[in-house]
Amino acid sequence: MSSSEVLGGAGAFPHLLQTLARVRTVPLRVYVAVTVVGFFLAAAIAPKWLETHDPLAIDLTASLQAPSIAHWLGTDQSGRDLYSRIVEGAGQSLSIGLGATALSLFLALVLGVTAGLADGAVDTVLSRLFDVLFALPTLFLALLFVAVFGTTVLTEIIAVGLGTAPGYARMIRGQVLTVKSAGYVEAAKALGHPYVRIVRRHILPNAVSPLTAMMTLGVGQAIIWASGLAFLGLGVAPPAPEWGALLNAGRNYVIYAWWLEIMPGLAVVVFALSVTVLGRYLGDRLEGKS
Amino acid sequence: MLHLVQPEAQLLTVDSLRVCFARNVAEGTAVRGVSFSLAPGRCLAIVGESGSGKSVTARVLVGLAGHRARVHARRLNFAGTDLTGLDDRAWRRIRGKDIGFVLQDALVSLDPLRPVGKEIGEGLRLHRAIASREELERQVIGLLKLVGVQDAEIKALQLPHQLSGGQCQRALIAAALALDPRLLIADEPTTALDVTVQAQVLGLLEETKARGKALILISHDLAVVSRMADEVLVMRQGEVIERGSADQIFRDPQHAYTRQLLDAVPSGRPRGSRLSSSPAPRLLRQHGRPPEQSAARSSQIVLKATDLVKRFRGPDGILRTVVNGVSFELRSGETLGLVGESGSGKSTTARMVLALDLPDQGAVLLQGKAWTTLTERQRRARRRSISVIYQDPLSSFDPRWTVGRILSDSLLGDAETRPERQERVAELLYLVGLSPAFLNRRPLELSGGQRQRVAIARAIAPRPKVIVCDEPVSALDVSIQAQILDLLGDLKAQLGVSYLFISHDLGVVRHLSDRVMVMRDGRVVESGDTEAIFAEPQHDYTRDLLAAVPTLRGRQPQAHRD
Amino acid sequence: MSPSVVRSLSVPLGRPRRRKRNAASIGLALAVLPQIGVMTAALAQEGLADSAKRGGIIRYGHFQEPPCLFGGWVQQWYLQRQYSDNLVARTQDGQIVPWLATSWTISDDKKTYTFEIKPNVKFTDGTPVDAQAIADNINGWLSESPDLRNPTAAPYLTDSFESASAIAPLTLRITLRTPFQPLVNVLAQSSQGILSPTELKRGLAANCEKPVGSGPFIVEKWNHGKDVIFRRNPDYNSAPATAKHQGPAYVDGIDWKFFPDQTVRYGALLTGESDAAYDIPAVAWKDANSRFTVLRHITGGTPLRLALYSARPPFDDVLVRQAFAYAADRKAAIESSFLGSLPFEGNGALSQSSPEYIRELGQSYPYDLGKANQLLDRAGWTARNAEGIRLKNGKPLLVRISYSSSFLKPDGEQALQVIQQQAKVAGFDVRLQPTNQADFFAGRNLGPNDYEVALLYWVAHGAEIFRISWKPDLNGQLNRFNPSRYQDLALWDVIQKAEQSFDGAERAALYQQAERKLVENAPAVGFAVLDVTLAAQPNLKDIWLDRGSVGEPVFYDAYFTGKK
Amino acid sequence: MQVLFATLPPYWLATILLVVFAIELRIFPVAGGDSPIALVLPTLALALELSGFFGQVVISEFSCVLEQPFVTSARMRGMSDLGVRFRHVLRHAALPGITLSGWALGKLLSGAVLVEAVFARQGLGGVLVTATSTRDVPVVSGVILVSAGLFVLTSTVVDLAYGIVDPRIKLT
Repeated sequence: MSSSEVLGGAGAFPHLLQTLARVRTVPLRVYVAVTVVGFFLAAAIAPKWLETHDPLAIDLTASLQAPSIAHWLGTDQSGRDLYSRIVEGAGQSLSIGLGATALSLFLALVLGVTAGLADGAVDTVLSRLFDVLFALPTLFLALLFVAVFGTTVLTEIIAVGLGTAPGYARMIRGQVLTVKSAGYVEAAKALGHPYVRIVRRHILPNAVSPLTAMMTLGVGQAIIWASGLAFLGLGVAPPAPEWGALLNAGRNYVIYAWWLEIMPGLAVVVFALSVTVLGRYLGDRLEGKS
Repeated sequence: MLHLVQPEAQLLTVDSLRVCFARNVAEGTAVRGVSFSLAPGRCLAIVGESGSGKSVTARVLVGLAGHRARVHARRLNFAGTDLTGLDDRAWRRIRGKDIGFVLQDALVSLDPLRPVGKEIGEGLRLHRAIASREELERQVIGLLKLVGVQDAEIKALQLPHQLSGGQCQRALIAAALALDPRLLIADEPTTALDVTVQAQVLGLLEETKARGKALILISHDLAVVSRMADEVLVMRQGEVIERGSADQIFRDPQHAYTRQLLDAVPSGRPRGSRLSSSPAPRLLRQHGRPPEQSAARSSQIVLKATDLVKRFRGPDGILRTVVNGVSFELRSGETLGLVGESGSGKSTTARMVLALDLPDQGAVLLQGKAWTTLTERQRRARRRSISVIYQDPLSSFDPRWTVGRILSDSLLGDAETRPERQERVAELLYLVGLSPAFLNRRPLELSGGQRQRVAIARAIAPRPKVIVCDEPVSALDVSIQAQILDLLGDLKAQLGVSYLFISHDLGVVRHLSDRVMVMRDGRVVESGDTEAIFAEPQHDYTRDLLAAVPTLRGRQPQAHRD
Repeated sequence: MSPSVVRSLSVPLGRPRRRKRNAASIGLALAVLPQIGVMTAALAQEGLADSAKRGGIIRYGHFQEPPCLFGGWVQQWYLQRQYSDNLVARTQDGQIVPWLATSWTISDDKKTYTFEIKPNVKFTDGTPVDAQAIADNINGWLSESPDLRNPTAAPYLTDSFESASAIAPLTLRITLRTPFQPLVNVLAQSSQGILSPTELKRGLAANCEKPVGSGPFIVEKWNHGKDVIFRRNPDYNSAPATAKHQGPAYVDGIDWKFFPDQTVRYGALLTGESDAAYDIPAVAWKDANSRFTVLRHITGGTPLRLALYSARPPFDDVLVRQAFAYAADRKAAIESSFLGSLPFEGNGALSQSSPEYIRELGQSYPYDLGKANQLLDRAGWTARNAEGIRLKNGKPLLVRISYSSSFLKPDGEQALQVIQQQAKVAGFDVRLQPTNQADFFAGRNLGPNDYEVALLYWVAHGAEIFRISWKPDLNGQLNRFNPSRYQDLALWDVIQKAEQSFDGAERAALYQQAERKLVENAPAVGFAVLDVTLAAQPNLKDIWLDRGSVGEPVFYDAYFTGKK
Repeated sequence: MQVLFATLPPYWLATILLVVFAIELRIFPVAGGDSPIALVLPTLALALELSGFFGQVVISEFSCVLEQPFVTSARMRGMSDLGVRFRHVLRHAALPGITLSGWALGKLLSGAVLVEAVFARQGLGGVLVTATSTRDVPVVSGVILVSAGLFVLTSTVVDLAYGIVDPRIKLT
């Protein structure tokens, strides 16, 4: 490095180059993921634009048709168009995914940060609690909740949120502990900054920023969990074409009408895959690894 | 040198070596036309700063420049073998057997999960140089003994983290020497080592050379090179800008850059003289306060530590006394150097001075008032009068924050309004020699020197009386180190702050300090005026330390001629 | 008592009978004799054939696993049929024929039944099957003891039963307070299988786990969550008159596996892992008929029906009930959802296999949107909200359908969704409330304010089911088995008259009068018939479905052909 | 690929495996009872998803470790690429995977609930579902105890395994 560079004379140009380079290196899979996620988000917000048929309209003459030009992904027993049903179901599935993840992260944040910041007894009690809850199968809390409070989109969200929270809480606690001992926190302390300010400006943002990526990963997982509940017959009431419900219904026809099981499953997988790819990419970018 | 070698007996010939990394030809050409040759028993030093292409050059010689690297050379010949056309299998036969390679930073260059002995024996096993397990063991222990490791039988079974840095580095060299290669390449073999250990490792390499091995030594540290090299290659941005015999290079450098590098080495240079070619001290425009005092030392004591003791419980549950009865005073405008090897308790002392750790016994008074005995809440308001510069500035910056935000954050309670803050931040950048363009950069986008400048700007922002500098330059290239040391000197002169300056590098400490305190095993073994100590060390340990410091040829280590 | 939603009952012959019942029963006893004669005569030949039929274990894939191996739920009947014998059996055409009782007489006042018990029959624990053992069973069913009380027999017989006693070692007497003609039907249901009184003393828990009867198979082991292993009873000598042979069963046993997932259940049959499977999925119906031996029985009693909560709005108004019936093309919904494998049943009162069934009522309330709208207008549900849901006094026309996903096959759930969609056009806001098995038994979504429609069925032989479904809440006693909450004392009068009539024609006429009234008032709307289907590998012969109750598969006569 | 595996809902996969391998190809039994071969499909259904997660973690760690100086060091001793991967890198890359095992247990049990349902097997998962839906408190507490016990057991095994793979960690 030359001394002129130190003085910042050439500062602006390499920076621009860097930015350009970054834009150029966005991998193809990220574009694909963005497209998929965009499609499903659009489906969740305005399903009517994307549907080719009324997702609830029954056409008893078109029962159990294999995928065709008229029905892209085939029809179910009542002749309902599967593609339109998957599109229609995106709303519920995505709100369950997003809602559950948001709830789960919120709970995890409150508890995890409390445990991470608190020393001694509070931390010990909380982290033991996380351990115990963590030891339980993820579905367990969800099952218990749904069993007691019934199955609506809301209870489903809460159930999955509760089920996945302990894991996140553990991670957040660890993250807070890491950040707490980071050099910049000590630097701020050495500058005489009040503790609250350090927590607010340094610890929280840095402990939480890796969660952005986790959040996107979590959405896919939450949808999978929710569809798992539906699979056990604890999903949202029919005729809602929530993906899990579609999967659950399709299972019964899988030998003779494979598309009823494969297609909603693919929707779940493709969506979860896309958010995961996106989440990892964003996570890497946020950590400056790109 | 004892070995007179005919030119045709060259072991290694490199002619017009070019290496570029496929991704980006413009930026990625790491080596541009390097040529040299080397005979057995000779040592070639490749000198240059980070990114100058010296490591890539060395790695080409073992065929490990990286899978993206494209290597071109007019000639690349080792012991009669043309290295350019080798396939991986052929390379593997050469690596380790004919060419040994010692990487820098031994602690991470040894597999942390495997016993040291296994690592050393690996080369023997790979090249099927031993017949039995017993023989392997015997050879490994022999090698460890060869490199001067005590208790070789035990050490061979230990893991790298159980060994000291010096022992690891020796083990690594032992691994490289295992098959008695004709060429040994050592890439920064002594970086991160304490001076005494460094001296031992260099001694080991010298012995190797004396056994008739050819040696390529790669270093940014001219003092190290000065001791070992027969020939020197100075590289900068992938090009050889100067080459010649060591004597010629050190006594009569031709290229300005070589001179600059030489000048940057503080050891043996007059205290307070400029080390870098950076601009002369600029006048403060307005740092809120005109420089009341010149650099003159006053008698006012700003910091007083009395009988500090700190104990830590180790992972094994044993309580260790890390700092044991350290007392000192720091006067206004004075620089107190704190020297010692790793583990001597320097940093813990610094943390107690900063009240980041509290002493188990003793106390620190700041500006004559209680400091370590206060509660953190009481201390908070007064923290602004003492600040710190770390060795690793990167980790001390919130990675998400821009330079501008980092600096304005450090002004908390000082500059209240936004324009005020902006003005102060701009001024701070100016003071540390950074352009306003850096305001929007994030720490990761800065070079090491730039980061350290930002760290200094942050440290001076609250207008402290005392700045604790904990190894502020030890991670920097020598010329950047020179710039930072100059900057620290300039700031002291202009702001009238006092430094508690901690370093393991005696040259650096000597260059900057008014007084020096030598620590060992948590105790101060010697303290006094810098020149007195360096001229006439009283304690054996200080003498050992000084003796271990490598010095540039042509400069007298002890004397001051200017 | 476990809430038993599903029952069945055997029914006397639909055809008018002669008044002299005792003569008829003697005739029946005689009618059996030639069969026995033939058997005795051809013993040597049969013996040869028998040895060829011997051996093998039937791997049978069943649907659900009950919490106890006997009890009120049909799932329990299926199991009990394998290890216990009843007092009487019922033929396909509805005649009551001997089983443990070789003959019986009925007193002139129709209040005393005297049964002669087959000699030399033993429970598989060695206890003799005598009149006392049977009397103990019957008295237990109607006692208050939670260990012995029979949740199927009790609601039928509580009002009429007085006592059961052994008047001779092999002569049993049942005394009634009031005549109750369907008694023998009730006795023919598998849930009234006779269990060893010795073992009954062990208490309910032990009996649930390993009940002991005198049947053709012995419960060897119940691997919870997996299967029940039945072993052949080598000393079996009490087959009913409906059986194809006498003596022990041909096969060595049954591995009765529980495969709740229909893909697995049918898949295991497809791959030959099972020899027989219960409940063929609708999608596989055609395929099954071409590959396997398919058996089917349409159960009597109520069909699978929508019980409309008639004690509060909106279904307290008969017009709204009728409108709901007209509002959806239930027939098309059933036929498409079940892909033609299951017939539609428009008669909400009685299943088509019941002798008293009135065929023309099966097509009542055809899809007629105009009529539905007209009726709703007349009932005052004239306003509509933005979604097209009708309003009355500002309240939407909300219809919540409670059902258990474990009683309704997935195909049925599809059909409900069709109804939901179609009824919306008429202005009904139909919501589905699926409930899991355990919750449903616990009464979840079945409270007074939890539903407008409950989807239920109750298996019986015929119209005697009316007593259970439509008995009004008398003397402050709530009839828990009347999910319609429909209270009609006049109807109850007719039902009771029918029960006490031993004149077949008269009784049928009375029951049919009640049936018409029920269909007209629509407290329950028909949905689908309930069927029992079973597919067996071609090499497994002679499984039959018992007509004594719910169509339990009878493996007693079954045997493998070819190598097993 | 690992990402794909990680996003496969285990029950869905189970259904597909069941239809393809058991019903169509008849390689494995549909239900199969107690024979070990009957465990292949359910195990696969559960394992694929987990393998996805482990794969992701291990591979990212693998590529991370490949950059480490000690790997270069080993190469410079003449070790082959494959040798380096097996002798040095694999061990390091396995560490985060081992750490994850505890977490995987919870996931595994959840997945088991669903996969058991598909393959008509009775296991802890099925017990759990029944117990929660019937609110059978003793069984629920039992299941909690069992999973906690399993967790403790796994943690211990993980610690032991960690200690073997990484001798730097000494059990105290």
